[in-house]
Amino acid sequence: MAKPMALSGNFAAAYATKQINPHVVAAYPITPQTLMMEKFSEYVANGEVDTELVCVESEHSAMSACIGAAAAGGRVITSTAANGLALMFEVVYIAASLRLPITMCVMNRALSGPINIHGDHSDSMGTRDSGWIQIFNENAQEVYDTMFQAVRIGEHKDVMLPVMVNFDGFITSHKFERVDTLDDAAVRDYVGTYTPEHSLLDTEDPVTYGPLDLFDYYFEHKRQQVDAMRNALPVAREVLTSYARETGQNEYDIIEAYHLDDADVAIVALSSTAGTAKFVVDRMRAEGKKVGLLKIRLFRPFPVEAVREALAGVKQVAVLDRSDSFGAYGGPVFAEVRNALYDAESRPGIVDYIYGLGGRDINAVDIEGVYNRMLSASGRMAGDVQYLGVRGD
Amino acid sequence: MASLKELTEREERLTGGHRLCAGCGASIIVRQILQATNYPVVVSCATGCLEVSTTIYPYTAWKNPFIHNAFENSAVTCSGAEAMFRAKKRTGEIPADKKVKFIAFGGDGGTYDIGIQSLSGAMERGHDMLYVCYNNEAYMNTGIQRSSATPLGAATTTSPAGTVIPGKKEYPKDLTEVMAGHHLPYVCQASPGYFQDLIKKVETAMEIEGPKFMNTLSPCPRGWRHANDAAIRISKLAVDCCFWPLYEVRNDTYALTGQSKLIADGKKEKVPLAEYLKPQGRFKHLLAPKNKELLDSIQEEVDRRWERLVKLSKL
Amino acid sequence: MKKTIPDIELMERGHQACLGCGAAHAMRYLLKGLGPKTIAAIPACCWAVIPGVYPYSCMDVPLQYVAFETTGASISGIEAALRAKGKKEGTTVVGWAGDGGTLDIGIQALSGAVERGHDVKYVCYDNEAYMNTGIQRSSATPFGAWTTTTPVGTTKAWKLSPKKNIVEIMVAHDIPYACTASVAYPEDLIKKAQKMKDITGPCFMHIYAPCPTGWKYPPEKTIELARLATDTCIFPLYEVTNGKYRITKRIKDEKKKDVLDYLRMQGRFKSLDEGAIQSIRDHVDFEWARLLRKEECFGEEQ
Amino acid sequence: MDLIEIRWHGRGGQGVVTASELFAEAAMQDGNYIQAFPEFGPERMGAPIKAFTRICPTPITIHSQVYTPNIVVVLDPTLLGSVDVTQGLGTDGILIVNTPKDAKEIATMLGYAGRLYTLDATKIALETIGRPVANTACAGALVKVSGLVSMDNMMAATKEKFREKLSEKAVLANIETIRKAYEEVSV
Amino acid sequence: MKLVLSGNEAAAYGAMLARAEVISAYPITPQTKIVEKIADLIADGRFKTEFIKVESEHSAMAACISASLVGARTFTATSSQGLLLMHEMLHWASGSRTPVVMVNINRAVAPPWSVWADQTDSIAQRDTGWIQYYCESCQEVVDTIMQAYRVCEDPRVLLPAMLSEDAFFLSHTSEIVDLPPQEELDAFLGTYEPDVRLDIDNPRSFGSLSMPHQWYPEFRYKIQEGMEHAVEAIERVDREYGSLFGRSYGGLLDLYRCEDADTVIVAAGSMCSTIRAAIEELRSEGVKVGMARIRVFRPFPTEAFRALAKDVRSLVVLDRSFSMGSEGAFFSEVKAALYPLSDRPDVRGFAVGIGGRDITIETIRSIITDSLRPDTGITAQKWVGLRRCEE
Amino acid sequence: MIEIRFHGRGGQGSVIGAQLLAEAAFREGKFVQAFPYFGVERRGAPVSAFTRISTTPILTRTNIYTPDHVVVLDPTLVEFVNITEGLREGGWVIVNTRKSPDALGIAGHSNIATVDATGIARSHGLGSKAAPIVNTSILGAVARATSVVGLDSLLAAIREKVPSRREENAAAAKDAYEALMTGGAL
Amino acid sequence: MSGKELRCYEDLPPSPVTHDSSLVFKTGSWRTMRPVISKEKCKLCGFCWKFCPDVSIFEDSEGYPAVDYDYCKGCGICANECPFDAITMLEEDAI
Amino acid sequence: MNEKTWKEIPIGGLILDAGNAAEYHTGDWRTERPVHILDKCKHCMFCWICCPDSAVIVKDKKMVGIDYDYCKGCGICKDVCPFDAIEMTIEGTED
Repeated sequence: MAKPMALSGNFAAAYATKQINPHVVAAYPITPQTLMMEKFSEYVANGEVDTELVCVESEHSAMSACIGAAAAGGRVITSTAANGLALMFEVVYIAASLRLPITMCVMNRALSGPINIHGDHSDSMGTRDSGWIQIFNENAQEVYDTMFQAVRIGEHKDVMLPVMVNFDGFITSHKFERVDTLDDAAVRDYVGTYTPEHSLLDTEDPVTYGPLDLFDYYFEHKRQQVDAMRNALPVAREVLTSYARETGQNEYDIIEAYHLDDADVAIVALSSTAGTAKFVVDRMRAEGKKVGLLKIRLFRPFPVEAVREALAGVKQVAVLDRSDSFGAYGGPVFAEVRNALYDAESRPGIVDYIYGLGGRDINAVDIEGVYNRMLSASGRMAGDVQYLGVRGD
Repeated sequence: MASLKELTEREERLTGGHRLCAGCGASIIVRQILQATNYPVVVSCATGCLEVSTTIYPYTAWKNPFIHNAFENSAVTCSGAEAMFRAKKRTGEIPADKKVKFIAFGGDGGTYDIGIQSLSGAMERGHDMLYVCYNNEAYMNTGIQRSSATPLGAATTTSPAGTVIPGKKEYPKDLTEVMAGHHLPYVCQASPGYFQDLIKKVETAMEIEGPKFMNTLSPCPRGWRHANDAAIRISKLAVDCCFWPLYEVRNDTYALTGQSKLIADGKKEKVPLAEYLKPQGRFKHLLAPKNKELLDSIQEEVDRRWERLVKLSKL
Repeated sequence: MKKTIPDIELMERGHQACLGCGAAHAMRYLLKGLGPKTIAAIPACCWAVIPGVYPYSCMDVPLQYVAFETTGASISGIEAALRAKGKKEGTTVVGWAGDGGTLDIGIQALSGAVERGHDVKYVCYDNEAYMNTGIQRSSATPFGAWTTTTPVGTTKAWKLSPKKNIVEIMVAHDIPYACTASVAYPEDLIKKAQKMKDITGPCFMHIYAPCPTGWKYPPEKTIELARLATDTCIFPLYEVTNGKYRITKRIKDEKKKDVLDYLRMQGRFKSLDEGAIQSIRDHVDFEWARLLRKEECFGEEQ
Repeated sequence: MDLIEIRWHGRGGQGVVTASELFAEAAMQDGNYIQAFPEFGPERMGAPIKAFTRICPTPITIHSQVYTPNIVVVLDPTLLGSVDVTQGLGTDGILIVNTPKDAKEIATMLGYAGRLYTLDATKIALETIGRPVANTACAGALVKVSGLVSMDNMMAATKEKFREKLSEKAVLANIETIRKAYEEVSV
Repeated sequence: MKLVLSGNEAAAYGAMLARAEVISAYPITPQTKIVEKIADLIADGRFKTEFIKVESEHSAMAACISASLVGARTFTATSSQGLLLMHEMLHWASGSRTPVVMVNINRAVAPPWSVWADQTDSIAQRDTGWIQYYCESCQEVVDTIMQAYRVCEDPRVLLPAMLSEDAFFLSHTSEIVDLPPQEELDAFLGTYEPDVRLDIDNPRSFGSLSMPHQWYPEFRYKIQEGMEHAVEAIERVDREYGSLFGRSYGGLLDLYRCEDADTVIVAAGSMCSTIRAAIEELRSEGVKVGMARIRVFRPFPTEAFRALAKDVRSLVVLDRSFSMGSEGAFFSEVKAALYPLSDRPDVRGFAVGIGGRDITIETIRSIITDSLRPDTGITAQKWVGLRRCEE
Repeated sequence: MIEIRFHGRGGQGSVIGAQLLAEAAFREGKFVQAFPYFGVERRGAPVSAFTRISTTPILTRTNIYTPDHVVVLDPTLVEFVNITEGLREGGWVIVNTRKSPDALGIAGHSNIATVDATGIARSHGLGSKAAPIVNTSILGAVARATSVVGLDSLLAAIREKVPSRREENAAAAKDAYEALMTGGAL
Repeated sequence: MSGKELRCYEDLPPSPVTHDSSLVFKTGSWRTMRPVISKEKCKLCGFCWKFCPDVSIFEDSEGYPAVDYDYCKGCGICANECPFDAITMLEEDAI
Repeated sequence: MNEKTWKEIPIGGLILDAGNAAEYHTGDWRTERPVHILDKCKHCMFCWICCPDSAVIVKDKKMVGIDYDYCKGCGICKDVCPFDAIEMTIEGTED
């Protein structure tokens, strides 16, 4: 069934979008997202999809058009990066609150200024409160598979939330890799059809979207949203873990524990960096060092229980954060991981390494250095938040 | 054109029970437009008086599908729904012969200022929709702040008529002209006071495929400081003094309509601008003797724009 | 050597523009016209990259890189601050943006800035698509053009909607001065820039700036192609001063070239069929006739 | 075979990235895992750029840039003066350069002691394709020199990759280029 | 001089007293009174400033950044959707190192549309590199604007700051505000004279492209460094202001009756006043409770929390915001900060007052009662005051 | 601490009324708060506003649920709005109406006072005939009935803070102070 | 515009402000075709100077146009626009 | 208001009952009351097309009265009536 293709992250996303055949795609170009939209435009121009492609005049309008289209009751996909995501920030919240299961690829890129076009996570992390489900992907294969999973998770009746499919700008978006693909029919079966309960196009039974909410109901609407997010966790787990069974593709889960069972020290990382870390773990394990890796795929909702279990036996943890929350105490992943373990029975030492901002390369040597520092520390490591690979430290 | 009596037989699509001010021009405009349309409609609306007062959870005054997204994106939200309509026709989920009209509403703030980009983009992309600006010439929802539609000399809370500065210092943006610069199939300007003309324009627009833009003057008793019952009176005066001419542009060809055409043809008297300003508190200071020069220069600008328009209609 | 344009160079060598980049010409000429007492703001576009990466710049005038959609607002801020500081006198504030940053994502900030009447100059260099991100269609892309988001394909889905007429939109804003200019006519461009410098209030210039990479023609043809655009009346050169129209490069009927000459030079139009070409021809003729009539109607008093 | 890393040098517009992808795709036909990616920069047409290929029989998880390539391919001879093409390349590595000059001369010029191969790829391309695009010729030479992929798979990958973009004639011309380069590269 | 001012009017007076040279703002409920009051002050000739009435919030911030780069002291104000619309520009302001000061009226984020107090709008900006103050009273708004300019314009800090006031509970509540004499404030604040600026005599480019191997990470790190300096600067400036004008606010973390407290409530914004009243009641009943008011959320008062945590049994964290899929930001960050302590207090989290739902003394009492129940192990955040079916 | 609730219609000046009362108390050295119940209702819709006055600093910032006094700016509201909701025992209800307190039919334990603020406002030319602005007039009645502020400080606050027609407003307040009608209690 | 060398983050100003000229970028390295000017044919019309997008034509000591090969990218506009065919484009590698 | 809990209301803030604002009566905003004088009425429908509150009742193309549940008393109907068929009176009995 699976056919290997050489696809970049962008092309994998475009190809998956083609196979999903959504009703509407509305997007605006931004580096490093453009290739996905260009590829998809070709599918449209060649009549390979039924999609209405809306080339809007800004990212703000891209998400706004997606909201209009999704409210009109169909499947909608878009993509953006960095300042584009920042520009649509306001409407990103609206999409989640209107409970519209839009799927959006974010080719993670640093935010200005100074202007920079390379990969870091500050764009998506900035929207972590917005009510979107966020999945971070290691490579093009994951991007491809996650597109289908995202549709299933977002459209689940207990969830009804938009999903952000994150992957690293350039590192994943522009890198060609082998991707095992499904055939079109298999995708069609897997994602099924989307028939929402209400639609703006239903002129027989008219609905009002987005009214003014006074303080007598706003709180309740937010509480519903929280509940949907809570539901999203088991739903996502179910969708991810059953994916291999249903499609014959790889196994997935909301987190990935790599050699953690007997690890003394572990790194927590997202996206492509987790791949490089696996490479290092393999090498160090061959030298008999008890090192492990926790890759977090689902960042929103944050898998508190899973993270706590995965790190239960570890003595020292280093979190790798590819974004900073200026003036905060460490990066967002760090805060979440510490928070998850605050009340845990056994609490490992946890330190934070902010790295790779603006796409500064992180290589095997850097990661091995982090492991070695953890291994050589006697007891808890000193210094909570450090900067990895910045010149001058 | 359908007669008023015929229109009364259609179902009211905006119910009473909305919470706009007594005597508000916006709801008159919305009613006139919806009554003039015999198709099912889907409405999107920008944040503003109209949206806030007609859809207060859990109540809605709209009997047609309605979406409010944000302040700056009524046009593009509507275009998204329209794209979905086309997509679903293509996949067969919606019958190919089904007719639905898409109408986007926005106030002047949400159209002239913060929403102009979304509007410009949606019109340029050629979506089959009608955009209607109900222009009450300031941010009335937040409490009468100046917008780029506010006329020169008008007092607002951010362009107060003070001892040194007599109200807003800039002429209003001519958005109808800006939209005409987009080469759309149909652009027009209307006034609820001349409702026959307005209804006719809506009927025309509904039969044209592609992007349409309509600019309507929407009196606001609170912001303009006029009597509650004066909306219609004043919106007629605006046309009579040529401050708000009635005209349409079809495929780049200009034509004056209704009352304005009669004035251009010399069949009706053009009244002085002061007649229009008098009933409105926001212009009170302009009529003081010390501001005579300013008033004259505004009259000149109104005349200049009017004459230009007359020329364009003969181009 | 004969020099028909000013000697001063405010754009340094070593910039990162593509070979034969029309936008590089445009900047060079504009700065010659505006002179050294100029502060520029540039949003995301090719020109955010062309000056060079940190800490280097090819610009000999102060420059602020601004967000994609904010050029109009940013120059408003610069101008207001200069006034607050008593330094506005004699200084020109210019916003410099591509077509995407002007006609699409930046049109709102531009519209707001000119409506408020700031003393700012706004220059759009138009290469008719998003070239910085790699040739995606913008609302300045003309009917019939291939771009990566209107990739023709088997369904002939070249760009179907017409080009937004930004100059007319600016004229509708009733600004003191709006004009078109082309890199093929640097003397005309520079004269217009000098005129803008001397006018108080918002001015707009629309520069035709061919892009060899995006339009698919050899880099040495940039000037030739730009000249042809004017000679075919596809991009007429004119200015509107306080509502008065004046054509600055008059094309006599007998000298007017066929649009086909222009289209054939560029790979982006190679798929067009006869019907599409004719409709472009008709549109160009219609617009040109309209412009002539506007000049007649709203021109300088004879 | 372990992880192989290849670096490609060329100029914007010369098809450097395409070459890196093409070679990777050919290697994938053998069941390998691959990566192909450009050096991500804003450089414009004509500016010197780099691209990379990784090939491995097992899944590749590393996502950093390439620092110590096994193989370097130089598509444009005019780069030799301005770019350090042998950076990170060990003496056990392979260097392929498109130039009419012979290998010794280049070796002396670069001071490189490892295996070095030259071919006049531009000339081959002019003969077969009619335009001076050296990317497929260089990829053809790499097939021979590296032994990493079979010629059959290279042909198949070329057909697949260019099928949509080029006319059938142009695809065949590229295949011919690869074959010729394969034969002409002096090993 | 004492006046009765609403929180909005206080912000307008603050901008005037700080002699902001360029103001660029767009109206949004419930901030409008700020821009209106500023327009009044200008029309009356009392406030000499360039006021740009932009066409969107996004443009408001863009204009402030540019004006600041020219060397002007800049001010703006917004709320909720407006703050969200300018999100991109918030990053831009800190990246450009422009000391813009902004008043944000904390209002709930749509949809559903709501105009009442909720801190989600500013909490969502916590990664943008802005110093964040949360004000409790109209007086504090004026005083904090003065302090914020001093802190932001400190060459070692050079970052923008936002001051948040809760919608209506502060923005529309009129109370007595003491305005210090202008001359004394001028002496305290000085003028803003940045070393480098957009200047035709010294042409430079601001904010050009920076590649990964070049300088981008270093610039980002410098923002963080600026934040670290801000911790000291905020404390110092607050103390200095106190010694000059008799009012100071505890720097980053404002402690109230914490000396012998077993339980300390952690909160921010206008609810803190009500909490003070509740503490008075509870203390009179013998319950040893205190409050740590997060006056500054960015930079986060990590050290102050660790010092506080040594002596208390439990912290009760109240969030008027929520990070969907996680929990309140205050709750998370307090726990993260205290994580390395060997003897950590019990930390309980409560979401309160979302969308302006009123927080009364009874609300606070019920939370304290709830948190005094015996430890039930891991504690998830609870939502207070929510209408629910029988659960 | 004294808490006062104002009921009126959008456009009648209830919010400014609450502020003026606070201003007046401020002039007497009290601590004050004034704030509206902020809805989105337009002109003509029922609205409310609040004032807190205290001799010690005011800590709480909640809405007011149990007012000490209630002020009603529009007589027709008595029908539609539960104006005595939460009113503390012994508190005053001051209504703008021509009717006598006993004719209003407000049940319960409160003290009722009435004044024809509309008539007084009209007589001083405040607002338009259709929409007279009655806030300053009724404040005179509030001062008289509740004694939360003295007439002099009220007049001072009005003279300083009312946007226009300051003397007329002050005179209206004074007239209302004189013309107050009270029920059995006072 | 003279900056010290940047080594670490401490060397940076807080705001990303350029302090050096783009002249460090010798874009002549991009060139594959080289313009060569023939003084015999040149009539000093100045078109090549006027139309050079890279500001790489200068006046030599005799008043003739000359190419600054440090920066000329070899686009060929000068040759295309020269009315007198005084500029020819030669292959860089063949020189 | 019948206050529902978060489990009972539709998600996303949707209102499913189109036009249910009719349940909300704005008639209590009215201080002036329009009165329809049938004798003078010529059923021109001007009042109907100009009413901002959809409060003019029309049956079989005849104007039959005002819907006081919604009428806010703005007076536009009186203003536009060419036949003086509507009069405004002060609301309430005391006047």
